[in-house]
Amino acid sequence: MQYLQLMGFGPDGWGRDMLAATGMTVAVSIAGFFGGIVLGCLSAAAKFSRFTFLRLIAEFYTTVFRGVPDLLIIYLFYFGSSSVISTVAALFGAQGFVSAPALLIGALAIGVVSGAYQTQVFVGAVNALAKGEIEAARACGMTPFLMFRRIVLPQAVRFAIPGVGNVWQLVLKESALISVIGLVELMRQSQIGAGSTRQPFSFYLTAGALYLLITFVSGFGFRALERRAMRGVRRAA
Amino acid sequence: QEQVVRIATEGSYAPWSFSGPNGTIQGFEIDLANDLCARMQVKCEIVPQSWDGLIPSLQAGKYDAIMAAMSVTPQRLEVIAFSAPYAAGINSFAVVADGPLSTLPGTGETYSLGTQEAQAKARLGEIGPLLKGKVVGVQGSTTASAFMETYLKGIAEVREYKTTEEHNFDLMNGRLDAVVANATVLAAALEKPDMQGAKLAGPIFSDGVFGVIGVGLRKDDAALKTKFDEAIKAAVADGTVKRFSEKWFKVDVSPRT
Amino acid sequence: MSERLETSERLETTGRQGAAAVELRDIRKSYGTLEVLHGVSLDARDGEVISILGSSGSGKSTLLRCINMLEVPNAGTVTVQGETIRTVMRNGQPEPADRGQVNRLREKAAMVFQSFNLWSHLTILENLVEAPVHVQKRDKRECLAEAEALLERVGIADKRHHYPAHLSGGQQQRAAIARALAMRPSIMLFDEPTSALDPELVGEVLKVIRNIAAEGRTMLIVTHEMAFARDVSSRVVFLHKGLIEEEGPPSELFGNPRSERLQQFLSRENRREP
Amino acid sequence: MSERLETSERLETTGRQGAAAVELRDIRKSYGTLEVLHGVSLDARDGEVISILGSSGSGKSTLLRCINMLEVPNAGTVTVQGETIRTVMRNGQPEPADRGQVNRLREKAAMVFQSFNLWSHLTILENLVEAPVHVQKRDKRECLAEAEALLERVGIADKRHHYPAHLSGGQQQRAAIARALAMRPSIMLFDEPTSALDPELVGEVLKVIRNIAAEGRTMLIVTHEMAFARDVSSRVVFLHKGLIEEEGPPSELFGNPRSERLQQFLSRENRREP
Amino acid sequence: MLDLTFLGETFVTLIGGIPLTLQLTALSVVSGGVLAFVLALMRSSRNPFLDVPARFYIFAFRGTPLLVQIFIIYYGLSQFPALRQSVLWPFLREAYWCAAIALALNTAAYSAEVIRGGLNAVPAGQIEAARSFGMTRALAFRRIIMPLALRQMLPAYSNEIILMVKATALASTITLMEITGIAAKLISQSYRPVEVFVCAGAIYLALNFVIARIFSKLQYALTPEKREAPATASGNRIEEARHV
Ligand SMILES: Nc1ncnc2c1ncn2[C@@H]1O[C@H](COP(=O)(O)OP(=O)(O)OP(=O)(O)O)[C@@H](O)[C@H]1O
Ligand SMILES: Nc1ncnc2c1ncn2[C@@H]1O[C@H](COP(=O)(O)OP(=O)(O)OP(=O)(O)O)[C@@H](O)[C@H]1O
Ligand SMILES: [Mg+2]
Ligand SMILES: [Mg+2]
Repeated sequence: MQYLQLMGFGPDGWGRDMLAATGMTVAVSIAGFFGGIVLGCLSAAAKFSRFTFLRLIAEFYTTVFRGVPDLLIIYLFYFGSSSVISTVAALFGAQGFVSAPALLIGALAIGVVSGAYQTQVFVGAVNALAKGEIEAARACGMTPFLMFRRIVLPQAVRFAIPGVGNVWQLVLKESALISVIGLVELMRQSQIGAGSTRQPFSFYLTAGALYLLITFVSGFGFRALERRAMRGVRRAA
Repeated sequence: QEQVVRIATEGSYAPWSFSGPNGTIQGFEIDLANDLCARMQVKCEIVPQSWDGLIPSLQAGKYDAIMAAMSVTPQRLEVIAFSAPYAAGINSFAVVADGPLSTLPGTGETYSLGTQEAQAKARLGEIGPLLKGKVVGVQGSTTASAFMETYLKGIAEVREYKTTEEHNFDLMNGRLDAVVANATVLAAALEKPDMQGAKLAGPIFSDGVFGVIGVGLRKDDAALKTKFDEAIKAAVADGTVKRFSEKWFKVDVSPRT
Repeated sequence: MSERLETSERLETTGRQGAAAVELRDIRKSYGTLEVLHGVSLDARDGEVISILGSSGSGKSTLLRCINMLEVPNAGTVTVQGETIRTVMRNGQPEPADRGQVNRLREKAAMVFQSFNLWSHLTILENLVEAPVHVQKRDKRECLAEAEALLERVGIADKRHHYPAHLSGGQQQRAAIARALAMRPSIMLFDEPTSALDPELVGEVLKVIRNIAAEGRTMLIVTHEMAFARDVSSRVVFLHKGLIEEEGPPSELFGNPRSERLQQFLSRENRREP
Repeated sequence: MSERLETSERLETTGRQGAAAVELRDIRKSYGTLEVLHGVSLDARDGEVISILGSSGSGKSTLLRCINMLEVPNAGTVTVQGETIRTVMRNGQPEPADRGQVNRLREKAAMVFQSFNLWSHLTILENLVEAPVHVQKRDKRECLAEAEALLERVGIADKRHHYPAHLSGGQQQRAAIARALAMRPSIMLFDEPTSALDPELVGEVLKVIRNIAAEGRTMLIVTHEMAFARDVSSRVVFLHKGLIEEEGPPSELFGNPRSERLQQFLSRENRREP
Repeated sequence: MLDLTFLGETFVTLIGGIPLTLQLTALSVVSGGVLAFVLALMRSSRNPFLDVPARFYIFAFRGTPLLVQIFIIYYGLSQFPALRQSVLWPFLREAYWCAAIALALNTAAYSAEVIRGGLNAVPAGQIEAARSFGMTRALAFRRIIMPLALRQMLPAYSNEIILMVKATALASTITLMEITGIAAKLISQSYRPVEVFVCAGAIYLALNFVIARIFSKLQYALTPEKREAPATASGNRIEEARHV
């Protein structure tokens, strides 16, 4: 009963706060995830490029952004970008702290990090494509971009979905790090609740349940996508 | 036009500053901050911010001041400035009532590690042997860990936790024999049902390594520092700090001058 | 017998056409240190049907793949409809200098692969309209109608909404042929287009190919079916160990093979026929 | 002509052998709602070579795959060397009741796939010794020696350390045949084993198959090469739309086809020969 | 401006945390890998009694933050007096084992999905060929399916291991002094977060760089069929997929 009151929507219940924080988590995650997909595609394409330069760039990107602790990257993005923006703004007479919206920076940072992971997932998937079908695409004069869009991507998705699902989960959890730039997402809200009421279990378990709920809902999307992607695939007896 | 001062606080450190549902925020520091702002005749904006982002955000200019039970330490003084203190750090041991450390000597006494260091050391000399081979929990990056480092180094095994709740859990489930933390925070925690069977033990220490708590400010923001200094001195002098302190902590933590 | 007549009729007409649709000059191709083609030169005029014979591993598929630059020759030039594909060496590997040029070429020269290579994530009908719609930017409705007609023509209209994995070998091969035709190419490269087909269907495909040839399209066909080569082609090329051993009109090559190797190659064939 | 004689000689010997190597009774197979085989019954005695003809999509591959349970029939029984494979229905899908039994069967009946299906992560030689060493637990050195000999026999010994992706179509097909032979199977299932081969090699493979038959092994061969069927088989089965339309010795079937469908099927073939 | 002596000292202190970081990573990757393998098999099974529990496990462990999992295993389990009296307590009492268990359980869920992706990518024809030669399921799995799946999943699996290296940082929340734990302590002592962070970041980067290199070498070694024919090997690489 006590728990229900604590997490309820009454005047002294934390329900609304937790839901709002969940919304923030979802918003940042979705933005970061899709940003990461775009970056991941680009850098996977670069890894297969015939230009050594592009391959090196992509290699550098995946190594550094997977290698460095994420918190560091978020610091870098937020405080780095804000000092740049503030300096520039000061030139135009603005005073004090100027920054891109925290949400934007957070999503960007998470997008850049998750893009590095997406790259690896895509590279693996593209490696698994049937070489002949790629050749068929080239043989009818498809440009690399067209071939990527029409043939490579739909087929790679098949093999990539489980890995992409992992990255989505990663992004969801990563979103917790953006609390250092002042956004209140699910983990930070739980921490506030836990510290303020001294009932950490209630808050962290609720947070866990809400994360599970997000996973549950997004799971439908992933399953539907996988079913669609696997169309035309014959399974061995 | 009224000046706006953005004050960052931790927001989850009861009873210093903590949140209620719907983003309300209260506690000792909130009351104090509002009082100080009134004295300074500025408009205040109090924003909760997670601990890790406090100092970087201050330096980046996102906030103008930090009031988050942040002790003045030489290390912090290298990167930010502090106003005159508005509270003293008072720390104590907590132990399980039926455990081997339940009878730590000096319970009920108070020592200033600044002015009474000799007496304090004598007491600690008695406490030391009892702690031999025991495990003591502290919150990492706090003055409590500095205290263990300075006065009881190498005697007990010290484990560092992220939050005080966490070391309290481990105290209750037997992984720890004692914890050292801010006495006000411990006292509040001991009132909860799940801390039944634990109690404060040994003397309460203040000053010295526990230092004092002040408002964190950017180094180049001398004007604001002057304002805060004056306001705080006035608030201490007229007993406002004492009043708030007794309201929230049941003890007086106002800094001794 | 009427078919044979048709063929020779067409032969004469093509004889009058002069422009070279495909011109290969001294093509060499190596995989690593293994040289597979040792300098092959071949001209195909507009509307010609050239059969490429040769034993397994002699480099037939490689030659065909060199024409549309799926394999970039290490030396020699490929000229398609008067346009020579430029290549450069990069890191010791030959590469086309201008990808746009190669893509233009490939739009004109459709290929039917030995292993079909249908796109597994698309239904048969989608396979057929994919390139016309997205590469040639033709109207989708029109392409669909044309694709249906083509599927009808190769006899797998009932499978149009199936995925390639659910088709039999012969059905896949016919789909691959239809996919190439859907591009309305002016040059067609066939790599053993009838290997998975029963004799009856071979006859059908032969008819289709003959019709296309009559429209003036150029064809290069790798095949192991002598009868097919004899009936359909205006010229036959015999490839042996990466070199053209002999070439000429089918009547000459089959009737009076000069090289010993070709004689041997054909003798088996002849002996098996009753 | 000597080969034709050999064939009929062998025909007589096989005539004396009685035990049924493979017995199919009323096999039905559906994919979803599409019934592909409508009840096929077929007996193959020890040492018999049976050619299966039929147009594309008539169910030849499906029939072959039913024999070694790659497709589990929806109805009917498969009996191999006297042992009937038991099947059960599970969730509306037929499944073998005893996997061990199926594996035993498969060890005896090796298959050459229409699309080869060589293992892409193994070299050709490794492809050949994989099953003998790991399934049959034979000595690895001995298997390697035998594999080398087999590769020699099909003429791709120089490619033994290559991966399948680096082989030409015909080379892959020969590797697939060698891989099946390396199992020393008593029953062989060939799905168009010569589709990618030139006539010369078809002759070679024919020779190999004939030798195996002489050793008393049973063979079922799906083929589109009438000459091949005529020369090599003791019995020919003509499949049409999932039913056996006609069967008998090759001389009878080719010489005097009774059903209209078969006549039509063969007429094309005959007409194309000069 | 840069305090090189400080950086150097920090670096040396932080290096002390590497063994614990690596131990935790190795322990969790190995045991989690085994568990993942079992889960992936269960997930690919048609038997709902195997599939559904595996699905649920993956759902639960991917779906909740690792921090929460560590928290529950370390603080949560010890709330039960029964457990504190049990034979497991000497184990679960130790933060080290709690961290290792939580990390292993967590990576198992993620790795299972990676493995499943690899299994999906194995061409049906090659599996059928294995079946048709009488290979038992286990044998076909060991000799054909897994080797083929492995080649596909390596890049995505490298993600998982790198993530594990970084995830060990959470062990510092339960008092373990691995790289991040030490870094936090150094920050509290020196209050120079930027320098300490940069040093810690450099160490993580170096560790992960080595892991990434190992994986790309492994990938290269495992896919000779993607390169040119062996008998004709020369200095040049032709990577087919590169032209995509
Ligand atoms: N997995 C599948 N799902 C649905 N339909 C299938 C599947 N496999 C085969 N079919 C259909 O079953 C029929 C028989 O196929 P099968 O492969 O047995 O033909 P076939 O006689 O071997 O033909 P071909 O000579 O072209 O190889 C075809 O119409 C085909 O489309
Ligand atoms: N990617 C490759 N790497 C190395 N060698 C190759 C590669 N592709 C083909 N070869 C070799 O080149 C030679 C010619 O191959 P090609 O595919 O052109 O033969 P083909 O004439 O088409 O034979 P088939 O009739 O069997 O299809 C063969 O010996 C083959 O092993
Ligand atoms: Mg070929
Ligand atoms: Mg077939």
